[in-house]
Amino acid sequence: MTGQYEVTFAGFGGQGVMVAGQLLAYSGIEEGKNAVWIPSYGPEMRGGTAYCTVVISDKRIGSPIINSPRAVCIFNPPSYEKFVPRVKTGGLAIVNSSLITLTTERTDINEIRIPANDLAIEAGNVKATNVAMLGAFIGASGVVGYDTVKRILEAKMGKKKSVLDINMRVLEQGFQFAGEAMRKGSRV
Amino acid sequence: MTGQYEVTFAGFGGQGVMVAGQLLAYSGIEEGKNAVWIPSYGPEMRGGTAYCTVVISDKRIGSPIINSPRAVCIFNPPSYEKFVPRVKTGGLAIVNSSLITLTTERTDINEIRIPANDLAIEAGNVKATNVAMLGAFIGASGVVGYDTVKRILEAKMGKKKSVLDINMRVLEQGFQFAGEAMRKGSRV
Amino acid sequence: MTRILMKGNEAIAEAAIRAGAIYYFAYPITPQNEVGEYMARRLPEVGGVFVQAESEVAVGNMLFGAVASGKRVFTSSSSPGISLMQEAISYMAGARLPVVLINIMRGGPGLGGILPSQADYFQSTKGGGHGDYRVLVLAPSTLQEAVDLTMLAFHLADKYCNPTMVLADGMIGQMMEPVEFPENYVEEPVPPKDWATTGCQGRAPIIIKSLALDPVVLEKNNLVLAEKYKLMKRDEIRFEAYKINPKNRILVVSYGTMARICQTVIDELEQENISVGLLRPITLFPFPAKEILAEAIKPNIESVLTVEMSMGQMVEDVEWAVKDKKPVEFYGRTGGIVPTPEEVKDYIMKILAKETPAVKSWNG
Amino acid sequence: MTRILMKGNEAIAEAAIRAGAIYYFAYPITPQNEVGEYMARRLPEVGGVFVQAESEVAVGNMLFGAVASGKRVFTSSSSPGISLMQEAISYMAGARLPVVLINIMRGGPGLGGILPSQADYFQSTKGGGHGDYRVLVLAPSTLQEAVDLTMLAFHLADKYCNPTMVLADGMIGQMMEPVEFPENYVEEPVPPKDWATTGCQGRAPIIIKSLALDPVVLEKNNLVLAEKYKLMKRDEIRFEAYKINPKNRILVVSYGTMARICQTVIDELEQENISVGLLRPITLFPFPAKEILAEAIKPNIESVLTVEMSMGQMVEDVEWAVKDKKPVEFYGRTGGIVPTPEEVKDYIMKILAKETPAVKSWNG
Amino acid sequence: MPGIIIDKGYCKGCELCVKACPQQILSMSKEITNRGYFSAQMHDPSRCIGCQICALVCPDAAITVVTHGQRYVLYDY
Amino acid sequence: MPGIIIDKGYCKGCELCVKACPQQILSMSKEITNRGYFSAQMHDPSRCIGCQICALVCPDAAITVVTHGQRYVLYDY
Amino acid sequence: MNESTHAIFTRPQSFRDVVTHYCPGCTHGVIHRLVAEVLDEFGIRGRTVGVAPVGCGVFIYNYFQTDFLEAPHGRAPALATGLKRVSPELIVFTYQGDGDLASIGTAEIIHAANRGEKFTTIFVNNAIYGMTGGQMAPTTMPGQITTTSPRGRNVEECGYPIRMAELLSTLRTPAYIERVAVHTPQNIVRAKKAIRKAFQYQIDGKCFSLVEVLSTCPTNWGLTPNESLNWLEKTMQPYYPLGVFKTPDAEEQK
Amino acid sequence: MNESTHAIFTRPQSFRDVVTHYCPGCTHGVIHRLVAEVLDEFGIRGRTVGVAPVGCGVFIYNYFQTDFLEAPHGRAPALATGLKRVSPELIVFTYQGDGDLASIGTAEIIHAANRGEKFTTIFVNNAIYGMTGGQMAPTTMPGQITTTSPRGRNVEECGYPIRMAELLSTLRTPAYIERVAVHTPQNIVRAKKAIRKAFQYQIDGKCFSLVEVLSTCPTNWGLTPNESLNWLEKTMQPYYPLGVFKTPDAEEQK
Ligand SMILES: Cc1ncc(C[n+]2csc(CCOP(=O)(O)OP(=O)(O)O)c2C)c(N)n1
Ligand SMILES: Cc1ncc(C[n+]2csc(CCOP(=O)(O)OP(=O)(O)O)c2C)c(N)n1
Ligand code: SF4
Ligand code: SF4
Ligand code: SF4
Ligand code: SF4
Ligand code: SF4
Ligand code: SF4
Ligand SMILES: [Mg+2]
Ligand SMILES: [Mg+2]
Repeated sequence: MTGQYEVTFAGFGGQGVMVAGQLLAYSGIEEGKNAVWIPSYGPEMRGGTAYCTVVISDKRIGSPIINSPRAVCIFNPPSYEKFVPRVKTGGLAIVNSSLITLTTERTDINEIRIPANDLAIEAGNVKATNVAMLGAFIGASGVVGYDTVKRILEAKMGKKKSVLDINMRVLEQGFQFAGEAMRKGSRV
Repeated sequence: MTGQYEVTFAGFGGQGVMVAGQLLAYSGIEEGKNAVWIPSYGPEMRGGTAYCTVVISDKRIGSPIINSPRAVCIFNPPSYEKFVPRVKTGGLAIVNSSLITLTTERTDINEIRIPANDLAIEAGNVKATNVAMLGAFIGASGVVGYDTVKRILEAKMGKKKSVLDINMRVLEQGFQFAGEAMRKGSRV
Repeated sequence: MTRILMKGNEAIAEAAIRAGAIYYFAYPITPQNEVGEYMARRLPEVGGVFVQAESEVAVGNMLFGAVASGKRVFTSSSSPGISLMQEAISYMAGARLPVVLINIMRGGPGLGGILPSQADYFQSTKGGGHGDYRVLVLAPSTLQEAVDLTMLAFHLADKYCNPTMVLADGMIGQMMEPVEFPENYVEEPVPPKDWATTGCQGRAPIIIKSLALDPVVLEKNNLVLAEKYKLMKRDEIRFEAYKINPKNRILVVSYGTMARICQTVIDELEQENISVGLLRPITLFPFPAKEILAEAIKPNIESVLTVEMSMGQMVEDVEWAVKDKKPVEFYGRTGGIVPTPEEVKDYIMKILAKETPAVKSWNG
Repeated sequence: MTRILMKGNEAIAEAAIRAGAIYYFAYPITPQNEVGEYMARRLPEVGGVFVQAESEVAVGNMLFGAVASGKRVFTSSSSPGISLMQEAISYMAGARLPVVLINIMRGGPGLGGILPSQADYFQSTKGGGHGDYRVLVLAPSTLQEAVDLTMLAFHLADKYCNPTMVLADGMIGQMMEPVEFPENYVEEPVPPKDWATTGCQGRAPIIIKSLALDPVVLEKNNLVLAEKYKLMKRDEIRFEAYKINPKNRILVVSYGTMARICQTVIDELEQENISVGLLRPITLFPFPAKEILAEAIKPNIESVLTVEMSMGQMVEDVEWAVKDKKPVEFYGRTGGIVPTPEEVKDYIMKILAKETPAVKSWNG
Repeated sequence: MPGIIIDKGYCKGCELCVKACPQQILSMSKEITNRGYFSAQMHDPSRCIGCQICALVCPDAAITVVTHGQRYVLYDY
Repeated sequence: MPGIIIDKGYCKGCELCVKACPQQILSMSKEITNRGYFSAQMHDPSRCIGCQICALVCPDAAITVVTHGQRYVLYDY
Repeated sequence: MNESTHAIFTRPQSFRDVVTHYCPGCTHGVIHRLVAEVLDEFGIRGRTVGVAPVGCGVFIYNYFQTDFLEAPHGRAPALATGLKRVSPELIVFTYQGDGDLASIGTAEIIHAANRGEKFTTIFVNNAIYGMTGGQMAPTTMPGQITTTSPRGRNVEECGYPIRMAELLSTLRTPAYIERVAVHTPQNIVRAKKAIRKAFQYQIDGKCFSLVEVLSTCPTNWGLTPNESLNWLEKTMQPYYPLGVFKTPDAEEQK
Repeated sequence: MNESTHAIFTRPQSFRDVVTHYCPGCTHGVIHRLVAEVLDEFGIRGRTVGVAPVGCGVFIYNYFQTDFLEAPHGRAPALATGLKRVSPELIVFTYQGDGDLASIGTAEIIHAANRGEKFTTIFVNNAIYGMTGGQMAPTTMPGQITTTSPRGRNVEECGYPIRMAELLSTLRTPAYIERVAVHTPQNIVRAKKAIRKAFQYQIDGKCFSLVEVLSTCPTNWGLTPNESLNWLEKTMQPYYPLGVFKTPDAEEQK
């Protein structure tokens, strides 16, 4: 990756979108890049949609305010409607197909639909949905290296071996899934 | 009286200096003049010296702040030291000689020493000291008419006949005393 | 109409009652205690209410509740007390409520003193509370004007649905002067108070609030407020021009009691054939900036002198108004010291002799 | 030094601890709660104290008591909470105490919202409390700067014995960015705290107060304060010049996160061969007025654009600084809406095309 | 026959009614609502006694209780 | 012989000591002090028992009590 | 259900058709409903003005069909005082959390009660600052873990939880003060009765009235809604005993 | 008096040689002296910091030979909290009037007491706002005439006087709380003992301590100093009973 990359993670509160963004930001730093993570904040947002945006760049990051990110990771239906229209032309949408059946009319972006909830439940913990989505995102975007994210996961979740294992598994599944999709899919 | 006249009343808290000033201001208004009464205010002043200044004028009164009044009415020793030096050249000092033995070196003002406490005690109430001083002041200055002050006294103290009577008596005594002193004394 | 000799604080209290404000909430503080004491005596006679609150924080919020009912309500206090009301004022501004506040200023900062001061100019005109709001500020210079502006304050508050303050120094509160009350007081009509929370029988519920988690909604409210402030700037600027004429060599800008002192100086200088004019802002917000500029640029004016009982606060607005077209000088005393006519005159003479310091006040 | 990814609120908290401020008094409020939560975890490790107060009024006054002992103490809060501290701040300014306050601003007025805003500029720079005083105000634009300025705030507070505020919008508090903490942090020496109330054993009693019924004494204190403010103006003005060069057609003045957004715009315009420079005040009081004027009068500059997350507050100081030498334009969003680079760019293009409205903001 | 109506628009799937129902005839559905909750449902309507306890404990006033007969008295002032 | 010293610089003539003295040997002087007060005085020194009650009630700590002998115990902690 | 069925339990008329923002299982919702039912039963909706707090209850005005004011944090009793004093014909109530009433608003509630202001306060004690994300409140239980007491509330440092019903009951001015809870159907019924009584005293112009309601905060307690009801009963209720603390009828003889 | 006489009662060493600003006969002066005597007796003058109120007691720092802070009106307990928490080795006391402590400073004193802050409060209850010229306080007696209750305090409108010692004693956190008076020599001696005990608890690091002292305000009561002592006894004392309300030793079992 060169230049600046922006991605928004969006879903219900409790789906782990904030953590997914943070893991990505940590990975960016780990690779010596600059990174900014900005949440939609406040417990008053409770019950509604939660989202965060991560900016990763080789250079000084100016505006942390991103209206049109290069990518979105969409965890739930309301976020699909809200954020897919905002993706930059040529950008990327990772969509949690376990919960989302909606579709878009946009043809100028690359959409990857991954059954993240199902993968996580299969792996043993629905809470790993966010890591499945993160895996898919880096698989498709290559913004940070797969090994970097693994290192970060180990550092941040290393305490509970069982939890880490599940997350490592879904990270890989997501990564592979998106990688293949990208190879198959025609980039716009 | 024409033009603007300023007089400061000063004494211990409790000697009635504020009321003396107000009676004068009321009298000024009664005669259709403009009048301003400004206190040294705040109960925090308690125990110290209390004073007020009255400005009476035919015209619009500009600054209510008077550093050098044309006259002072001095009720107690500390005020003597503080205020006598401030009187304008050619001005007037009414001094409560019952309590004050201090003297001034100024020869450019007219000093009238009146045993106001004694007059009041004699008349039956030490609280009438202030009216004795007021009587002396108007006797010496003629800023407002004697009858005007009498009318004001009646209006303000008329409720208690005995109190009014005492005050009327000392007012007259003060007025007479100062009038005579002025006739005798050489004005500067 | 009869002229009555009254203490400023009492005159203000009576003026409020005459304007129909018979609901008063306050906490004692020198030098304005006579307002409350007068209200305590008078309000039962007119069917009004005086609640002595437990603090100024509570006062600000009692006003909030009371004014929401659509009635005319007010408080009086002095500097530290007004500081404690800043949160409530910000809320009432945000909720667009026509509350009236009287600030009889004393020396600060902190507990300071109890003598007259004008050091709350910034607090009142710029907004001592948080957020994008303004308070309409009226500054009387005589007791008669204190009466008139107090009555006007209720009118303007209702007209704009905005917190409105009468800002006066301790001298206005403490001195006595004859005043007249208008006999048959009639106001221009004010907008109907259809926003008041009077119970929703027969209509949709009314909610008076300042919260808007959606920033689009909050911004919209702020734009409505900004619109009001623009209207005030257009329609409500008030000032007095005293002996302003083409011969003026100096334009003095001063407000409140301080302006009276400047008038005495101007009168005296006139005797000495030195022509000085005074522009006295009566509304401090909205500020008569254009009017000051218009006078300042007149050819004969050598400089503009701002005189304040502060370390220099309004002078920033005067400089802002004058835009460097003329030098702006400043003379101020602070902490309860009232500049005397002599001092002000001396300073003017120094200006004319070009002897004033290069750096004025703390803005320097 | 290692770069750690941290949330702004936590970075500020850690910075304070690194500057030796291990005494923290606060009351929860969004969007700065992470400061207190971090302190609650960290302070026991470093032998510090965190008292969660009953209110922000109490917070202000606990700070007052604690800072009087000569220790480094601070609080963090957000807009409404800061309004409630105005009385205490005025007192501490009057008593000359080096307290540090962090304001993570949210949209107002009133309860407003919890999203980023810069609408407390007036409150913090002009003094939201009563009386003649000023607060030294520092405005970070990145998290690294938030760390650095927080540490500096304690130093400057001690140097001038003056309340000092770090003023940041909610975004600074909520976002994460990598930061570094200085490894061997050494400060310039600060004056000895011989004014602290540590018990009078072996010396004369010390009284920390702000009351002076004698106006001569009170004025003297105000003059001492004014002297400090002048020194600050002389020695402490801080700003960043971004891409300022003789080709600039527009000078942007903006602070905090807003300035970062302007930097993005400036970078983009540079690509399009439109030269715009940014002067970013880091100290809001003292304000870099001369520096702004010096840039504004450069021949190529067509106008000065102030961009704020408010209805227009700093713009008054910019106008004051620019003295009508160049037109001053204003662009602002409010109530939690953060202007996007696109909007700002559009506005700059409008200015260049002379299409902006005649009246800007509520000052108009 | 008494019965209840659970309004899925209000239900947040808190399970308070499930635990409180003396007949134990309520349970959680597997279907996710628009708001992301699994709402409550009645799995054995025939056993409902119309006691209103589910409605009483529901924090979201999501439950309406209906009946043919006498109103069961909840409050006796 | 016990006795008291009234410091006229402190005395404000409040008369509390006069009323409190069990021996009734204090009274008000007719002389006005610098501060405008009539201070307290002892009119019968010989009867003073050194009980310190006058000093105890004096709000201005204007009274010193002296004695030759044993200290009368006021406080027993 | 056939045609002839009729509803015996429905959403109160004083409610709007709006889904609340409360977390699943949060008993704020139950307390709202009880207040709404009382307004319905007395038929006073149209002359009632509520005063909302700052706290999770702030949006109460979105759920009621009544006029409402939104107070600054802790100051609802001052607003209610102002409003009721100038409009005594209105029915005025405040709805306040424990951070709001027992911390920042301590002075305001005590003095409103002490002056005997004729309004009603519904005091929702959930032993935590809900809205701001779970900080310690003055009502937080000893040992309770919150974001600002990560090692549990230490009574040596922070003191014991404050019992507002008891505190207010020591005031000499007549008042009606009761503490209730909403963790069981029985308690909910009792809570409703208390709220009804509180409004009755106001309608009669008798006195200040306050009902403290022990409530849950599953989100910040870190428990499921049902576990929360249990925690309320096991941990809070022994420290915060339920019952009537003061009535104006049996005025204290102190 | 000859050479060998010695003083058995003198101005305390902790006093300065300064005449107070208090009105003649105002018992603020007595209370000052008692505090100064206690500082002398414990020898803690050099490590004591007082916190002055806003009220007639504001100038206390001019009369003591100790360090002092001057608090905003009502906030002395917050300053004392801040100071004592960062400098626990100091002895810290606040001196507050009834307007200061029982009105504007209600929240601060209650929460300092509830947190169990280890400082001492001397609370001077004279049933009026002295310094500002005699307005009604929350402690003003029913029917008492003040400048803001010119027809006498009306309990229907303003409620009954607030009893702070009783109120604070309901808090669960250990504390020492006693009410005394200074209108007779006997009571002055008892007051001194209470103040001594209060400081003792602080010196031992035990608890928050507060002594409420019934005091006079001849000026604003409109009575002579001796009449004032009488009024205190006849009017105030029955409503404000003297005694120990709370000790940390006999901790409540509630
Ligand atoms: C002056 C001020 N301080 C702080 C806040 C932040 N704040 C909002 S809600 C709240 C506490 C809420 O707790 P509580 O009153 O117990 O209500 P709950 O959410 O638990 O129902 C706080 C501190 C604020 N809005 N205003
Ligand atoms: C914020 C604020 N509000 C009000 C005042 C004015 N004020 C000064 S002293 C005082 C009351 C004093 O009464 P009390 O505390 O009972 O003390 P006392 O004088 O009776 O000893 C008041 C209201 C102030 N200085 N600051
Ligand atoms: S009405 Fe009673 S029995 Fe029927 S579902 Fe509800 S709780 Fe169960
Ligand atoms: S109690 Fe109400 S909200 Fe909770 S699960 Fe049952 S119906 Fe749904
Ligand atoms: S010591 Fe006792 S007897 Fe002697 S004067 Fe004093 S009170 Fe009277
Ligand atoms: S008690 Fe003290 S102040 Fe009062 S009269 Fe006696 S000596 Fe004087
Ligand atoms: S945070 Fe707690 S109190 Fe607030 S809505 Fe959620 S559960 Fe209820
Ligand atoms: S006003 Fe009252 S309390 Fe104040 S000094 Fe005078 S008598 Fe004492
Ligand atoms: Mg709560
Ligand atoms: Mg008092």
